[in-house]
This record gives sequence, structure tokens and C-alpha cells, in this order.
Amino acid sequence: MKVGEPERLIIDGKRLDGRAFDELRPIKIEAGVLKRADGSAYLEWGGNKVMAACYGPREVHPRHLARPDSAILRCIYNMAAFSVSDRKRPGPDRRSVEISKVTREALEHVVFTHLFPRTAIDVFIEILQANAGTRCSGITAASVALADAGIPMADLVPACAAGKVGGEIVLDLNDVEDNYGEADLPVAITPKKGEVTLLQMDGNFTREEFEKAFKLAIKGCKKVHKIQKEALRKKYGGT
Amino acid sequence: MKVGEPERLIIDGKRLDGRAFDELRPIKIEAGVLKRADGSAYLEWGGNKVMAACYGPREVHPRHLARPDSAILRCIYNMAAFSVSDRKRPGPDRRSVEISKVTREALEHVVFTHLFPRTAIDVFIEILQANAGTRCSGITAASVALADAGIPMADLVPACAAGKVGGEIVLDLNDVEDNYGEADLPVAITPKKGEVTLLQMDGNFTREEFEKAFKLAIKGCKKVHKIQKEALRKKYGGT
Amino acid sequence: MKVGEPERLIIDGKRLDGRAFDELRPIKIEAGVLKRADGSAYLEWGGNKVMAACYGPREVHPRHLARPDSAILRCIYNMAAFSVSDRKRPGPDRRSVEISKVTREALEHVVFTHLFPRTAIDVFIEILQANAGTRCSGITAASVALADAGIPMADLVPACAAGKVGGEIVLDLNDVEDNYGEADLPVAITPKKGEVTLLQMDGNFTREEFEKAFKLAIKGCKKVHKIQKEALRKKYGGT
Amino acid sequence: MYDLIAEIKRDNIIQTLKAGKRVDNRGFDEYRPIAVEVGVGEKAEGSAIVQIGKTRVMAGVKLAIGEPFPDMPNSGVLTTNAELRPLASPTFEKGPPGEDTIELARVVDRGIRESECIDLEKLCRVEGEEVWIVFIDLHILDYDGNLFDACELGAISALVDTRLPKVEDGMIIYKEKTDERLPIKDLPVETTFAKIGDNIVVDPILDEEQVMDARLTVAYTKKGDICAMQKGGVGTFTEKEILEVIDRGLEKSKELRKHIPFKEV
Amino acid sequence: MYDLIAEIKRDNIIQTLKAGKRVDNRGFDEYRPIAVEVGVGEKAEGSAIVQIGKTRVMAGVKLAIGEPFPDMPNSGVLTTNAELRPLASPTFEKGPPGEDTIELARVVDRGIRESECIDLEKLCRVEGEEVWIVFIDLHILDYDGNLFDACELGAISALVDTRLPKVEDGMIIYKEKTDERLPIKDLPVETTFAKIGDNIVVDPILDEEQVMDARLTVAYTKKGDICAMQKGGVGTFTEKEILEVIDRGLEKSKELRKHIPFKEV
Amino acid sequence: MYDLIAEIKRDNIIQTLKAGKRVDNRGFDEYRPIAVEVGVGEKAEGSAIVQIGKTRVMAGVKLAIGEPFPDMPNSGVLTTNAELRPLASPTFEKGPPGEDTIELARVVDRGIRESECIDLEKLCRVEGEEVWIVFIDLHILDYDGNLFDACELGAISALVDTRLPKVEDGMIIYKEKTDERLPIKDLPVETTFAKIGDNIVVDPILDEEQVMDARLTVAYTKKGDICAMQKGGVGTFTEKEILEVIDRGLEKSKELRKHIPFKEV
Repeated sequence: MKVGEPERLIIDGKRLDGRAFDELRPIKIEAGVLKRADGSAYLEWGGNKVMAACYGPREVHPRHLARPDSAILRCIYNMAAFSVSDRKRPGPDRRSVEISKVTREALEHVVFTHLFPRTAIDVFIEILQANAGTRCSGITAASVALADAGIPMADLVPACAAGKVGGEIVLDLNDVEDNYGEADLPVAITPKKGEVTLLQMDGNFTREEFEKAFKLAIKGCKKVHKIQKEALRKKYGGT
Repeated sequence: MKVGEPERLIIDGKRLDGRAFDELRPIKIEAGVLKRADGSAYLEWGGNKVMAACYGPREVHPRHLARPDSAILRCIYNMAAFSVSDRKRPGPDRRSVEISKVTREALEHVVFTHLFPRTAIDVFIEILQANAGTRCSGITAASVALADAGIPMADLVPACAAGKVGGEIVLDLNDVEDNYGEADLPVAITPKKGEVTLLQMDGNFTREEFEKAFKLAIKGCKKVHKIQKEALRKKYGGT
Repeated sequence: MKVGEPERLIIDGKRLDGRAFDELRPIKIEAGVLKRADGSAYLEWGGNKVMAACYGPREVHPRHLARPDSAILRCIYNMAAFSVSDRKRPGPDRRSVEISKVTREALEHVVFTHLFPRTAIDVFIEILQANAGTRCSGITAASVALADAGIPMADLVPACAAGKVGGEIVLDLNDVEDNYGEADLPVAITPKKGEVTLLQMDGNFTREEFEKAFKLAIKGCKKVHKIQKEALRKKYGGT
Repeated sequence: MYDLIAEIKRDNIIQTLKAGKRVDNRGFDEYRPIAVEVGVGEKAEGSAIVQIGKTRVMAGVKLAIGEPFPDMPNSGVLTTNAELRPLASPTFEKGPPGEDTIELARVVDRGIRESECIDLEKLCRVEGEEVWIVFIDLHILDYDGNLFDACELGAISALVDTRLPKVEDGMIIYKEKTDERLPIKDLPVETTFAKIGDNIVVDPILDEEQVMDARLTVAYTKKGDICAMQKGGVGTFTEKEILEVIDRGLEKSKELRKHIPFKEV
Repeated sequence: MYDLIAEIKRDNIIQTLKAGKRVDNRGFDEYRPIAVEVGVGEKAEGSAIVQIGKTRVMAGVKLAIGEPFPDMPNSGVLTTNAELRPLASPTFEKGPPGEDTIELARVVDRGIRESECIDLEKLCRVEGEEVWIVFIDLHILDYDGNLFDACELGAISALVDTRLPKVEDGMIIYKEKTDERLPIKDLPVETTFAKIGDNIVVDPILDEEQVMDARLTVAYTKKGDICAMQKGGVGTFTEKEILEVIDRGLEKSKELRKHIPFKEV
Repeated sequence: MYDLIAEIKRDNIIQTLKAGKRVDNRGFDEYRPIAVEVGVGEKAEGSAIVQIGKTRVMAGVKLAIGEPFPDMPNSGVLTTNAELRPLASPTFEKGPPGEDTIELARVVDRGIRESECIDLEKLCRVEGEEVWIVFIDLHILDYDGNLFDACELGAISALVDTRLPKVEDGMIIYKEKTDERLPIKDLPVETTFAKIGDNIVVDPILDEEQVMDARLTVAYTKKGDICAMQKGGVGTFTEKEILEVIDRGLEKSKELRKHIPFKEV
């Protein structure tokens, strides 16, 4: 048992923060919040606070990274030093390098990179406050920032995790559930076609639990998708 | 009170090293001391020992740093590991990066960079022994090294600090005065026009104290300027 | 006396591992063991296990490193983290940078670099298990890997050390002898002409001892050369 | 590329200044609208988001327990770091902090340190062994000029917002904040002026910074003393200009200080 | 350059797959020949060389004594590192680990950690003060695809091969290995499938990896539970495909596990 | 660019050598003028500036108190670092030390270490816990060839110049130097020869280094034993040449050693 571990994570069929098993934490997204970036989005998701920005299509430096037939998509996921309890030393670490990679892979599928050969589209995700689920928060916000920048995309990419906590399959783990729960499964999808662009897992699932959690995560993604669309509607109007 | 702090810094209207309030430490400058550099100068200023060298105008690597309409001036200020009491780890630190920047800004104004488009003029300052006032020592020496390299300049750039020590406004702080004094104000000027190219301050001045110290520093700069000219005269003759 | 130092290194005219003074540890070389590399060799030499690979001639990146009149030879000597008792932190350290340099200098003389202008020939040496003499092992293996890659060479380059242990001049020091012995002298030669391409020494030799050890090391190189040739014969046939 | 834009802008900006105006219609001594919000980070011990016009900075204070410096055995440790994140500007790049970032962090740090804003001796826990380490991290989110003033204001606001976490057996329980505040002794404020041609204006926007000859930042204590200064840029100031800037800045510093959410005890 | 090769290969590989075959004549669910050799490093506490086809990885386990993490005071520490050495492929470069290397190490690490393969609490020596640190280092020697599975298999094999060294006065005598083994509780195995066009095949060779749309790695415990997953690549999987891969992988994991030279006590 | 210069110079240098002369009129076994000045740094515990011709090196010794290596619990620690500062040559670049710098520092270090120049056991303060750390830093100021010999001479001169600082309560009072010297047991000296075509000359100037085929550095103890050697360059030496260089170097080492300002006790 780890230091600070609560005795139980599920009490009387409810989670410690009072949520139902399939309930998301509150999510707020605002598009177009930064002046300098070509597109941006600010997201609050439970205790997560995330700023995402998009620049591009723009020139590639160094040039040898450019592709003759498409844009390159680059993502940097970064945590502010003060976003976590133990101050994070500034600069990339192994975790953020991996998350930057899977974030790029989660987003690139929907971006029409072939329209912008020899350019770069840069996505920057800053975690200003972290409370479990930062990669899903980042992908969700980045997708809105890309749209805000006017980058042509086949779809938005919402992301959401499910997991196992106190033996139960639940949606959208918070800090405590992530630290002391049994499994975490972040997923990102393209809602129109229902394709999975991000899938990671750690912990312990039986085959049946996995399937249940997986489907719950996809359901979560669809709810997140609505909030993404709402944020863009709020800025750009339309239905 | 810090470890090693003396009880008083001014005793009977005199400084601990016996200097008057407006008295510089002894300064010695020799121009043209290195074989390989295009220009060089060795300076001793109180307990400071500084070697400065200039290379250029020369090719710029990497090329994308070059400017089509002028030379770029680059400065590196570096302290030898053995120049201070607690061995300094080799390599740039935050302090030396800042001093390199303000040194470049202090010198660039006088250099006719527009005569040498697409080239670099490199200035290297090595602090071999440090005893407060290394940035002023470095700028002063570098300015002579630039002249020794035959770089056309509108003026020399002398630098000198004033400060507050034991409640008094004094010129050219030494080690102990810098560590335990109340304020330090390094200044560099272009003597002909009297323009200020370097100005930094830390500590505590009232408005009146600042003005007094500032004018004292400028006076110091003018004295340093004479010693710079003398060093060049000694090497190149002329008046 | 260091921790773990044995009382004597020579007992009854024999070395602790039972070898005669001029006896090599067992050596096994296999050429052409890797799929991806253009040439490769695996070597076991006493407790050393070394994999060497050669790529090239191939394009040089970054391009400004290319030479208009010849190939550049580049060597990287690297120790696996688990190759030594105290885990080695991954990445180059000062020792491996120096060994990479002297390895390149030991090999370059025999390579017909002028046949491949503007290209690079890369040699990689991985020490998978270390037991004294890794640089000689690496050069010996790399030389076979170069031949396996079909790089035209004037000769193979075998390497072998001699040293002083318990007052005696002996060939091919092992771990314990290297740690607690008096001197180590690694040498590499071009067997046809008998030229020395690697020579390093540390410890203490009189003039006479040096000459004796030096000649012993060269004798060792010649024995190693036979094993190199045998390895290539085994793969490519011929005499 | 940048230079080209700069040339056109420079002409426009200088002509406008000659006519006694600024391109965004502000007075020469007028700051853009300023907004300070504190308590914006639950994981930080103190935090603030500062906006000066479109420039936006998030400041966070984290506390840790560590050893004092050997020559200051009974003094807490203060460390200031800035991150010019690439989302804040097309010209900010990933990678280790460059000279602009380092200068920014060091000048903000000097303002705090030299004003003796925090009573560091009160942050000593066990002399020579255990003191509070105060990390101030400045995260630049949107860059439209004048980072110095925004960062100093953000840093001070985050410091006054800070509450010490609970400590048990020498280990910090970050989740439980106490009501104890940092021992704040002063509220330093920095004001920055840009010299463009013959005119000197406060709070330069990015367009003005790109064409300015030189910059002068002055940090003031509550009493109105000067506790830090930094000239920047290749251009120069005359003696007279420097003294003028100091006097103009003092007035502005009083305005800025009102934005710090600090209640005297 | 790479893309050109890829295009030609892609056509060939896809056409072959459409015909229900693979370019190297394997079945869609067939691994290449696998060889595992342990005890190959005398300086390592445990070691293994794994070959899957031409892909070759050396795994070494080193032990050290150090401090536990503050929030896990009675738990040993596990750390996994991979090195894509430049001798293994013309595309691997010297320098600090890139994102592929880091992802590889982290996914292997998760398989081991989440399966609770090692009983880390048994590696505590003095609570809160002194625990065993287990370093797993993965040295890629020849790269012909599917590093994930080869590295996981290598890591586990090296772990089960590990014997603790003698300890005297808190110092490790590396030369003297005891008979004591690591407390192994599970034997996780990873299986990786590549999606190429509409087909999904196990254990992709390098040529297949270069043209694949996406990759899915699943780690299984002995019981058949799932303990780690990682999707890679820009392409996508459908829900159905993911569930299929999980089921196909489970079968293959049983095959792979047989190669681990572990005897139940 | 460099190569072009080198070609012309090479011809001239070789022709001159064939005629039994050197381009600067020295004999084959003749050093340039040597000057050694010690006590040049008040912040260093020991220091020296060495000039060999126009090559100029400043060496500084700093002392600190630290822990011994675990396998040498009663031995002080010696560490040697070189900095090829960019002011010393147009070809030296800023940035971390390159392979030439590292080789230089390591060869100088070996000369000192292997000659047992310093009695490191006398630098133990508390066995296994507290020993003197000796930092030798070599700062290259002007580079006109033969850095090895200049650096070794500088390092030894700075070591013999060193006086231990006062220690109070385990903390060093750097400002107060005692009269205690380092326990010097030997005075190693390095001599370097360059092979250019068929000729071998001592103390190569930069022009000679740029065209030389190979370099051989030999370090000698006072007794005349050999304590370190390093061959450099792509060219080769014959057995006979190596033995000759050793004998010629021994004579020169005696000359060089006279420049070390050391008085036997």
C-alpha cells in the first residue's frame, strides 16, 4: 500500500468524488483564447487545466524535416513546473516525450496534411494544472485548437479514459483513482467513423473487463466530442 | 548577516582597502597579447585578471545566422574554473549567459557592423581571476581587443561600477564591498557622446543615491577610457 | 592498497588465471553475424564480448563533414550498461570518447578512404561484456567487420596489450591484472609492414621493460592477426 | 523575414510617435489594461495569471524543503525560472532556455531578491540544515510585449497568494495547505520603458519592442526606492533620459502595485 | 529515400497479404523463429540474448542498492532503459534516446510493472532507507522489426536469469553471485500486430513495419489478463479489430511464454 | 579551407625538414623558449601560466573536500579538465569539450596519476568519508601547437605551487591559505614528437601539427621511467622510431623539468 492511499475507492456504489461509474468530470472548453497562436483552446476538465495552441501551416526548420508531399505534424506536450504537487523540473522528460508521440499519432490521421506539402503544423499543449487524464485533456484541447486555426480536418478527435477502480469499471479517472486504481485505458477516436487513434493501457483487466472499459471510454469520447463542437459553435456560430 | 561578513565596510571615512570613495582600483591594460586572435587585450583591474580576444570579421557558421546587411557581433563571457573561490563548473551558466548578452549590447552600438555584411565578429572574454566588477572589466578589455583587431568603431566603450557600501556612494566595488554592500550599479558609456550602453543595478538606492552613484560611475568610465587609450597608444603610438 | 586487491598477481612464475607470461586469453571471432549492418563481427576474447559493425560507404550527414577527396571514417566505441560490474550510465563518457578517437586513428591508416570521396564509413563497437582489453578487442573486431563489409583495406589491424604485473612483463592483461598491475600497453599494428597505428601506455616501465613489453605486444598482435584471418577464411573461404 | 516586417512597422510606429501618439492609441505613460487573477492553480502553493493587454503569463509558486546555501545557513532559498513556451509566440522555440529567457528570469529574480520582498530568514526551519525552498516558475502563454513587467507582477502576486503546505515528519503533505503565508516584507514592481527613435514609452507592445532601440526596466520598492535596473537592446540612453525614466516609472509603479492582491496584516 | 523504397515494398506486401500470404511466407499469426539464450553476461546479474528472426536484442539486469521513492518506502525500484544502438540499423543514430526508443522502453517497462512480474516489496532491505534497484537495459543489436516483443521477452528472460550478488556492510560484491533469485510473481509477454491495409499480422518484420498503418502491442499475464497496451502509428483500428487482436495475441502469448527459461519453484 | 593551407605548408615544411632544418629555424630536438610563472591566481590554491613559444596555457588548482571513491577509501581524488577556449584559436568552438580536448585532459591526467606525482593517500582526511579533491583546470589561451607538453608542465607547476587552504569545522576558508603544500612525490614531464614525412621533431608548432602524420607523447618520471604514452594521428610509427622517440624524449624531459619551480624539501 502506497503512502496516502485511501482505504476504499468505491463506497456504497459511488466514487469518492460522488460521480456515477459512467460519469465524466465537468469539462469546459473555450476556443481562440490566445492572440499570437494561429489557433488555440483552453480546457478545464475536472482538476486539469490545459492550454493548447496551433501554429501553421508554416515553414519547416530545419528544412530536411520537410516532406515533399505533405505537411509534417509536430506535437509537444509539456507540464508546467507548478502543475503537479512535486515541482516538475522544466524541460522534456521520458513521459512527456512518449505522450507527445502518441498525441501526434492520435491527431495526425484526421489532418489533411497532403494539402500543405513542405510545411509544418505545430501543436503545443501546456498542462497548467494536472489531475489525471492530462493526455486525453491535451488531445481534446489540441483538436479544438487545430480547428480554430482553420486546419482542414476530416473530424475532431475527442479523447477519454476509462479504467478499473475498486473492482469497478469507471469512466474518466481522477487523481486518486488513477494513483490507487487497478487500470487506466485512455482512448481517442474519430467520432464520424468510430476509428481508434489512441489506445494505451496499463494495469490489469480481464478480457471482459477490457471490453467493458473500452466501450465505456468510447462512450466518453462521444460525450467529449459534443463539448468540443459546442466550444467551436460558441466561437464560430453555426449548428 | 552572512558568514564571513565584516562588521563595518567604511571605517573613519575610508574603505577597507584604503581607497577614497571615488577612487578606482589600479588598472593595467595591454593590447595585442595573443598570437592567434585577430585582436586581444589583457587587463588587470584590482584583483580581476581578464583576457579578451576578437576574431573577425569572419564567415558565419551556421550560415542562417548571418545578416545580409551587417555583421553579427557575438560575445562569450566565461569564467575559468579557478577564477573564484568555489571552483566554477566549466561551461556556461545562467549568470554568464546574461553577462554575455549585456556585454554584446554594450559593445554593438559602437561597432560599424554595416561595413561587413554576412560576417561575424566574435568577442571572447575569459575571466582568469575574479574580484568583483568582472563584467565591467570584460567590456573594457573587449573594447580594446576590438580596436586591436582593427574593427572600425565609433568609440571605445569603457565600463565601471559605482555602488553603495556602508551607506556611502563609492566607485568600483571590490569583492567584499560587492558581497556585503547595499547596491551595485555597473555602467558602460561611449565617451565621445556620453551615451549609456550598459546599465544594470541591484540592491537599494533612493532616487538621490542613484543619481549620485550613476554620475560617479560615469566619471569612473571616463577614467577607464583614458587607460584604454593609453594601452592602444602604447602599442600603436599616436596621441 | 585498493579494496579487493589480491596479495600477489604472480604465483610460482604463473599468472592467477594459469597463463604463461606470453600467453593470450582464448579468442573467438565470427564474421558477418548481423543482418542490417554492411559488415559485422562478433568477438569473444577472454571475458570480453564485443560486437562490431560497419556501415558504408554511405552519405554523410551533416554534409559539411564530407571531404571532397576521401571518405571520412567515424568510430563509436560504446559500453553496454550491463557490461561492467557497476552499471555504466548509457551515453558517451570521457573514456569512451577517447577510445573512439584512438580506435579511428588505429584503423584509418589501412582503409582506402580516397576511393570513396564525399562518403562516410561508420564503425560501431559495442562492448557487451568487459574484462580488460576492450579497446584492443574492439579494434580487432572492427577490422574484421570492415573487411566483412567489403571495404578495401591495405591490411587488417590486430591489436593486443602487454603490461607489467607483479614485476613481470606479460601479454594480454585480464581484469585483475589490469586493475592491480603496474603498467598496461595497448598496441595495434599493420602486420604486413609492421607499422604501429595504436600506442597508449599507463603505469610504470623502465626503458628496458618498455621495450620488452612493446615487443611482446607486437607478437600478440601477430597472433591475433591469425585469428582474424581465420575468421574471414571461415566465412569467405580462400587461404 | 522578421526584419522586413520590422522596417514597415518601424516607420509607422515612429511617425505615430512623432505625432505624439502610439499605434494602439495609448498615451506614452499609459499601460494597457491589466488583469491579475490569483489562486488559479490547486497544485501550486500560490499562483497567478497576469494579463497586460494581450500578454499573458501564468506564475506558480512551489515550495520544497531542502538545505540552505553554506554561506547563508539560516536563510531560505529563492529560485526564479521563466519558460518562454513555444505556444506563446511563433518565434519561441523548444529547447533549453535562451539568453532572453534567462535575462527575464534573472531580472525578475533581482527585483524580488533585492527588495527583500520575502523575509528569507523566516524560511529557515533548522539552521544550516533545513530551509524552505521557494520556486517561482513563470510560464509565458501569450507574448505581446513587455514580459518583464508582467512576469514581475505575476511572481509577486503568486507569492502573496502562497499558503504553506502542511509538514509532517519533515515531509510535505502538498494536498493540505495551511493558513500560513510567506513572510512578505515588500512588494517590488517593475516598470519597463522602450526608447524608439527619440521617444520613450511605457509598456511596449510587441510591435514596439521589435523596432525599439533600447529598453530600460526599473524595479521599485513600496517606499519608492530603486532595487533593480536592466537596460536592454543595442541602442543607448542619455544620462538625462535615464533619470527621466526613473521618475516616470515611479509613478507607474504605484499604479501597478494596486493590482497585487495583498492585504496588509 | 526511405519513402521510395517503402512505396515499392508497400505494393508488394499488400498484394501478397491480399492473396492471404506474407512476403516471408509466414502465416498471419505466425512468429518468426525465436531463440532465447540466458546467462550470456558475467558482469550482469542476469542477461539474455533474444532473437526473433533476424531481430536481435541483448538484455542485461544490473542490481544496485539505493533509496526507495518517498511514496513507496517499502518497495524496490525498477527502471527500464533501451538503447537503439547505431550498429543495429542504418537509421539509428547516436545521441540521446529519441521518441521511438523512449516509447519502447516505457512500454516494456509497463508490461513488467503492471503485471507485477517482480514482487518489489520483497526487494526492500530497510524500509524507507535501502532497497534494491533493478536496472533492465535493452541493447538492440540487429533490427529487423518487432522490437517490442523481442525486448519484453529479453527483459523477462534476463530477470528470471538474475541472481542477487553478495552484500557485505551494505556494499555489493558484484563478483560473488548468491543463489538467490529475484522474487518473480508473473511472466508477462507482449505480442505485437501490424495493420497493413485491411490485414493484421503478428510479429511484423521491418519491411512490414515500414509500410504498416498502425501497430498494436498487448501485454498479457500468465493468467491471460491484459496488463499493458500501446497503439502506435498514424493509422487507426476499429473497435472490432482491437478486440480481435487481443484474442489472437492471447494465443500467441502462450507460445512466447514457453521461451522464458523459468522453472516454477 | 584548412586543407588548402595545409597542402602548401606541408610542402614547405617537408622540404625544409629534408634539408635538415625547421621552418622556424629550430633543431629537430629543440624546444621553443619556455616560460613558467606560478602564483598568478589568488583565488586558486595553485596556479601557473606556461608559455612554449606562442602557445600559452593557464593552469589552476582548486581544492575541495569530498567523499573518496568506494574502492579507494583512503585516497584523495584527482581530476583533470582542459578547456580549449575559443579565444585561443579560430578553430576552437564553444560548446562541450570535443574529443581533442578530452584526449588532452586524459593524457595529462595519466602523466600525473601514473607517476604518482601526488601522494593521494596523504590527502585522506577521514578514511572512507572525507578526502581532499584536487581539481586541475587547464585553460588554453593561445594555441600554437604542442598543448600536451604545455599542459602537463602547467599542471605540475600549479600543483607544486599549491598551498592548502585553512579548514574550520570541515568547511574550507578559501581566503586563508596555510603553508602546507601538496604531498609531491614525483615530477612527471611529457615530451611530444611529431612525425612529418620521414622526420621526427620535438615540440611541433601549429603549422607542423597541421601537416604531421602522427604524434607521440611520452611522460617520464624523475627517475627516467616511462609513465604514460599516447600516439595520435592517422599515420604510423615503426618499432624503431618509437624506441628512438623514447630516448630522445628522455633527454628533453630533463630540460623541461628544470622549469618546474619545485624545491626539494
